[in-house]
Amino acid sequence: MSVFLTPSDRLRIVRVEESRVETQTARTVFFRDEACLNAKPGQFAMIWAMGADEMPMSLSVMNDEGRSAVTVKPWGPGSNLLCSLKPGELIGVRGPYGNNFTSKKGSTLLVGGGSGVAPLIPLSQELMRIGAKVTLVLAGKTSGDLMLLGDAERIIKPPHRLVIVTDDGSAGVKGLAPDAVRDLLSKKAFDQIYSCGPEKMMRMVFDMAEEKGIPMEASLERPMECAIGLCGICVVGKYLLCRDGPVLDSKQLREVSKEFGFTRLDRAGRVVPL
Amino acid sequence: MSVFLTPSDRLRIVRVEESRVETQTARTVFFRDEACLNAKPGQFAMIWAMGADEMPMSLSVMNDEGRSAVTVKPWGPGSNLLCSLKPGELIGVRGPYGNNFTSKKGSTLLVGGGSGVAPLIPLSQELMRIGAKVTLVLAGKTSGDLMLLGDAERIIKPPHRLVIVTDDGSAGVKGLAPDAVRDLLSKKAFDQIYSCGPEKMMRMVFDMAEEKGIPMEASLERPMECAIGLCGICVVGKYLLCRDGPVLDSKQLREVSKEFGFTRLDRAGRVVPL
Amino acid sequence: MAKAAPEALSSSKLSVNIAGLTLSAPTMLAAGVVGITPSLLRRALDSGAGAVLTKSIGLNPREGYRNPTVVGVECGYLNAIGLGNPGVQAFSEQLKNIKGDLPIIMSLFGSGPEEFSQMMPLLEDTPVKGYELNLSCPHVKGVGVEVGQDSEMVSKIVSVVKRGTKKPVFVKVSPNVGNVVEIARAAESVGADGITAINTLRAMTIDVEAKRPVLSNKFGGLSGPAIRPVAVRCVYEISSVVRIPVVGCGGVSKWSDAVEMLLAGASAVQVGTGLATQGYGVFKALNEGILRYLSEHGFERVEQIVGLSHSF
Amino acid sequence: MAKAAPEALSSSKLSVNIAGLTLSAPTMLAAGVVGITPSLLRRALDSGAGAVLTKSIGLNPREGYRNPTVVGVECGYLNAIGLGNPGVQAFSEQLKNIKGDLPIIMSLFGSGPEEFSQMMPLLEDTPVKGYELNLSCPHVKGVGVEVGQDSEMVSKIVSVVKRGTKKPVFVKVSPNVGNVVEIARAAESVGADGITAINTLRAMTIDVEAKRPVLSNKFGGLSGPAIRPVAVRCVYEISSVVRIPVVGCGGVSKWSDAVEMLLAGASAVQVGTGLATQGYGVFKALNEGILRYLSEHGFERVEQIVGLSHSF
Ligand SMILES: Cc1cc2nc3c(=O)[nH]c(=O)nc-3n(C[C@H](O)[C@H](O)[C@H](O)COP(=O)(O)OP(=O)(O)OC[C@H]3O[C@@H](n4cnc5c(N)ncnc54)[C@H](O)[C@@H]3O)c2cc1C
Ligand SMILES: Cc1cc2nc3c(=O)[nH]c(=O)nc-3n(C[C@H](O)[C@H](O)[C@H](O)COP(=O)(O)OP(=O)(O)OC[C@H]3O[C@@H](n4cnc5c(N)ncnc54)[C@H](O)[C@@H]3O)c2cc1C
Ligand SMILES: Cc1cc2nc3c(=O)[nH]c(=O)nc-3n(C[C@H](O)[C@H](O)[C@H](O)COP(=O)(O)O)c2cc1C
Ligand SMILES: Cc1cc2nc3c(=O)[nH]c(=O)nc-3n(C[C@H](O)[C@H](O)[C@H](O)COP(=O)(O)O)c2cc1C
Ligand code: FES
Ligand code: FES
Repeated sequence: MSVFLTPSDRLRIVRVEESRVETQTARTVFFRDEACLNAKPGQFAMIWAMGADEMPMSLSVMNDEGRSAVTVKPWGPGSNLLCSLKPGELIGVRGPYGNNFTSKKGSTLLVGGGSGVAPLIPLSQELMRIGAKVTLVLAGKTSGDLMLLGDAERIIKPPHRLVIVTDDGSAGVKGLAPDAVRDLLSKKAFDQIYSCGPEKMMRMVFDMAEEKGIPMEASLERPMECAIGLCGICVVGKYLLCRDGPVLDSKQLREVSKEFGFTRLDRAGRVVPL
Repeated sequence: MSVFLTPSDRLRIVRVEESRVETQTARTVFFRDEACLNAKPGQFAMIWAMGADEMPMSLSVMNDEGRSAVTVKPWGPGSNLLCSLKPGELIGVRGPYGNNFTSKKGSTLLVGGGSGVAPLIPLSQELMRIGAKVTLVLAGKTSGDLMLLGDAERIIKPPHRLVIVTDDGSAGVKGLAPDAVRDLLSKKAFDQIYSCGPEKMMRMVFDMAEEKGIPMEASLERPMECAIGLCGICVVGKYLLCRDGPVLDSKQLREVSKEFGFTRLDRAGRVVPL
Repeated sequence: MAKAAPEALSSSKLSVNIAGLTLSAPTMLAAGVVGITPSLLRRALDSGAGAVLTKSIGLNPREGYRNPTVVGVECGYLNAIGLGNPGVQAFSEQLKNIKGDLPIIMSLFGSGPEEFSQMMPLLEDTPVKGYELNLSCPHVKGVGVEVGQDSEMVSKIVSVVKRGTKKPVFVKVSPNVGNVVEIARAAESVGADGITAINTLRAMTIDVEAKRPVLSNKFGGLSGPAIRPVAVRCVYEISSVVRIPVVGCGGVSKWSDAVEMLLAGASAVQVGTGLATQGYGVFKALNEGILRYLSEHGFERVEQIVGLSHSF
Repeated sequence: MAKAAPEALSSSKLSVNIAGLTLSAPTMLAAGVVGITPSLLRRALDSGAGAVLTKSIGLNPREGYRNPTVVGVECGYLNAIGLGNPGVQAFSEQLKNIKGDLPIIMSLFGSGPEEFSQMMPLLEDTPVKGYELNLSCPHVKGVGVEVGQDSEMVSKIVSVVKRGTKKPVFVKVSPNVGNVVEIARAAESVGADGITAINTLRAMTIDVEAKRPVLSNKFGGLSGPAIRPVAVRCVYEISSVVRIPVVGCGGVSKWSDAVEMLLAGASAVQVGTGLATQGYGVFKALNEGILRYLSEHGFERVEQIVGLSHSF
């Protein structure tokens, strides 16, 4: 009889079931965790790479025959260790935490860059399930940097649309994601935009969305410590991304306009440029 | 969101709704407490008379239109205070605790002395409900010492039988409860005996029951502190009366034969005569 | 005379005066909990907190420990954030942007009298209403309870801080000491204006599957409902002997927890972990609950129940 | 060679040697919890406990406090039983009736070296296997933690007791001290054979409807899951510096709690409050759970996991 104040806060230690190669360095790490099975697109888990770090990671798979997954791009010690784990090795999981994208019918543009495509895969699936029309922009530096491409290609079939964008044109359209978005917006009417990825990219997309008057939801990233609304390090404006976010809507993005795309707190609580 | 290990252990402060006169000094104290409504005959609550003491008290009423009650005979500071409380004054309640009489069909003899009649009233009701035949011996020193007499008279109607016994014959049969029991046992076959009251009385009844081979259950009293099986003060043999009891069956009574009717621990843990 | 609106009435019932500060309600945001930017401090005030404490700020910027820094345990959380903070200069700059006259109390930590005396001049123009000295953090070397367990050291630090400011100074004490009352008395004797009791309890959890301590710092501080009985005891003991106000902190998340603290002798309560379990709405819920309790029990003002349990 | 029966196998996996005592399992009944008669001690042994502690016994008989002596709080209980006990003479008489060679450890309390030195001769023929000194009860004046928070006093008491017996002597320490490691080290330095960590935390609860402290003694000791992170921390810290075995106590009710303690550095665990929530079956459940854990993680004996978490 364990008594946790919030059951999802109980740390679970689970085995890596599979580590799927996404790019040369990035991996999608599969594991089994009851609580993550029912997470919603946009929610994240705190993943503990033992001995290195614990990090927020969007769930890229909620329930694939009982398995969940996160898609990890190595940056520092934590994500590096996570990407190097072999099946059978242990990770810690708590959560799922945070809010989720609100899925609505209509003509929908999803814009994902780098590992930011992670929550957009399950979101695409849900949107298609409820009858929305999906256009997913999947961006990366080169063809080798595109994450979750296999999943995207498998699930996004006409009339839905998958738009690949690379900086160098080694796959799909050549250019940056915002360029592709500008092009799409000029040709077609969209009812809503969802985005996750580098914040500067999302800011550019948001500015276009504002110009066109299209509602947008963006999943932001900030350093996180507690993930339960205590430490404050994940602040954007008056919002705590771990609880009020990670997904902010147009109204909120307008409120935090001075920070969105520009600044964050570092782990000492100093305001630093993004 | 309060997290108690065992919900019944949460202390509840409730108002005295009524203090019914039983004898010149004894009272039946009514109160409203959710958890006590579902107690079973034989179970007790810990009743806190604030500023004086907290005492185990058998529930004499479980659910009389949402009210429960204990029937209290004044002995020391705690029970004295309890008997003096006016409607509207506060008491503390935790529990219900302990096991209960196992009610079975058949010809049943119940023997209650003093405040020990308390659990036998709801037990009689339950026995009659399940189709047992009830003979209740209600004993006291004088007619003025009979407790819960009104309740007994109200519920025990032919073919069931109420036998009043007083030491001085001021009401019912003259004599001690065991005398009346001997008489009843000689005239009639009983399938089971239940008893609560002074332990020496119960011991005498038990010895007769053993002779006749009639299974018996007796509710014993010991000092109690924790009521949850921690302090050990309520020990009889290897049993903790607060958890394994207060009701012991014939097999258990045989096991504790050297103590039953003879000794107990005092609050210093010394073995003292009853 | 015109009748006051019900809201005004209620707020006057709830308002308390502590060490010269008048607060609209006896509920505060605890130190170190979300209070890292002006926007988050203001949000707590807008949500009903009578005052807000900042993160604990030190002389120099400091990164906290690596994650995991927080882990759930039964009836509470362990944290070892590690006093990450931007340093007194950068933080004061941030605070200067604050508009309006807000009841913000700044939490400070340091390694001893010297460090505190270096900090005080840097704080002069900061628009805060008082200071709380964190002499009680249980998991950072050389500061917190490591200086706060020695009553002589506490006297020296409080003296230095009092010399450096006219604003009220609270001392936040730790239960991880032999005698918390002695520490509180030492603080009072050199002019502390109030005592906050308590900070977290030094604690640890080891995961049996991982076979290792979970927190990267191994040791952390236990907070939440688990520690409330310890906090209530400290508040009761301290308020029995000091004359300055005591602020209760530890495991307050429901209105009855707050009332328990007030009855124990606290003039106000702080909420930390309650923010994780109840969200920012915790302040409103506590204030309303306290108000309801006052009416139901025939009291006019919060102050009437402060320390009431001592009469038994 | 004949194969051992599975049961024998398992018990040898679980058996531990602590301060010269060989126990069939690393789970013990904690001091003061039901161990007031030989019959109750034996029942705990019959239920699977590897050893049992008695009530804490003093020189003279003593009634405990008036009720309420126990009250539930979130994730735990407060108790102020008040060290009620029949005194060393009467209790020793009772113990002499015990048949068989049972792993019973007697818990003793006293006001200082003199009282302990008076008690020791009275214990000579008692069939107990060792002693545990309760220098940590948080709610009785003049004994327990009031003597156990001073490391010099602890040394004196342990010295006196060691002179009075050849049996192993454990010292039970309190978390209500500035530095628990120092106390443990003081005990070890004068020959203590083991440390038990921890006793309850000094605490209090006030009922908001009654407006008064619930325990008749006002202050009591907090036990149960709420204090486990504090206990684990103490076990870890103490076992990092002493060479004698540490017995973990505080909030153990599930097998994983016991394993957490073992990984933290405890050679065995004690169960108090777990008896209230799980009944006497707690010992069997813990033993089976530990055994399962050992097999699943490829260990042969309990001793292999003692202190394992220190390698990180
Ligand atoms: C809600 C949320 C969801 C997230 N989901 C994912 C996800 O699905 N997949 C994923 O790989 N990561 C995700 N992240 C980011 C992740 O939590 C870590 O920040 C990242 O893995 C780096 O952690 P680390 O400990 O390895 O590196 P750190 O030691 O924290 O950082 C190492 C260095 O890399 C830099 N760095 C770290 N992350 C980034 C970045 N995103 N862009 C540019 N520089 C960076 C840091 O500034 C630092 O200089 C998410 C973050 C949040 C808040
Ligand atoms: C399971 C259980 C159920 C109980 N149910 C009831 C009940 O329904 N009604 C009820 O009135 N009491 C009941 N009791 C007894 C009750 O708990 C108290 O013991 C009694 O009320 C005395 O408490 P006190 O604090 O007033 O007196 P104390 O201060 O504890 O005792 C004062 C003096 O009275 C003596 N004394 C106390 N009780 C008795 C007794 N029964 N017979 C002889 N001497 C006694 C004591 O030895 C002492 O000398 C029950 C006890 C148990 C264990
Ligand atoms: C995540 C977190 C960070 C904290 N940081 C600080 C701090 O910087 N300074 C401080 O004095 N107390 C700090 N504390 C302690 C709290 O202010 C409070 O004393 C403690 O958590 C007990 O209250 P609670 O049970 O309401 O959380 C922190 C607590 C938590 C949970
Ligand atoms: C009702 C009760 C009585 C106790 N009596 C004693 C005692 O006499 N001597 C002692 O050393 N510890 C005593 N303790 C403390 C326990 O032995 C144990 O150290 C503490 O309860 C923490 O363990 P737990 O969480 O498993 O209960 C008592 C605890 C309880 C709950
Ligand atoms: S990560 Fe701590 S408040 Fe969001
Ligand atoms: S009353 Fe404490 S064990 Fe029964």
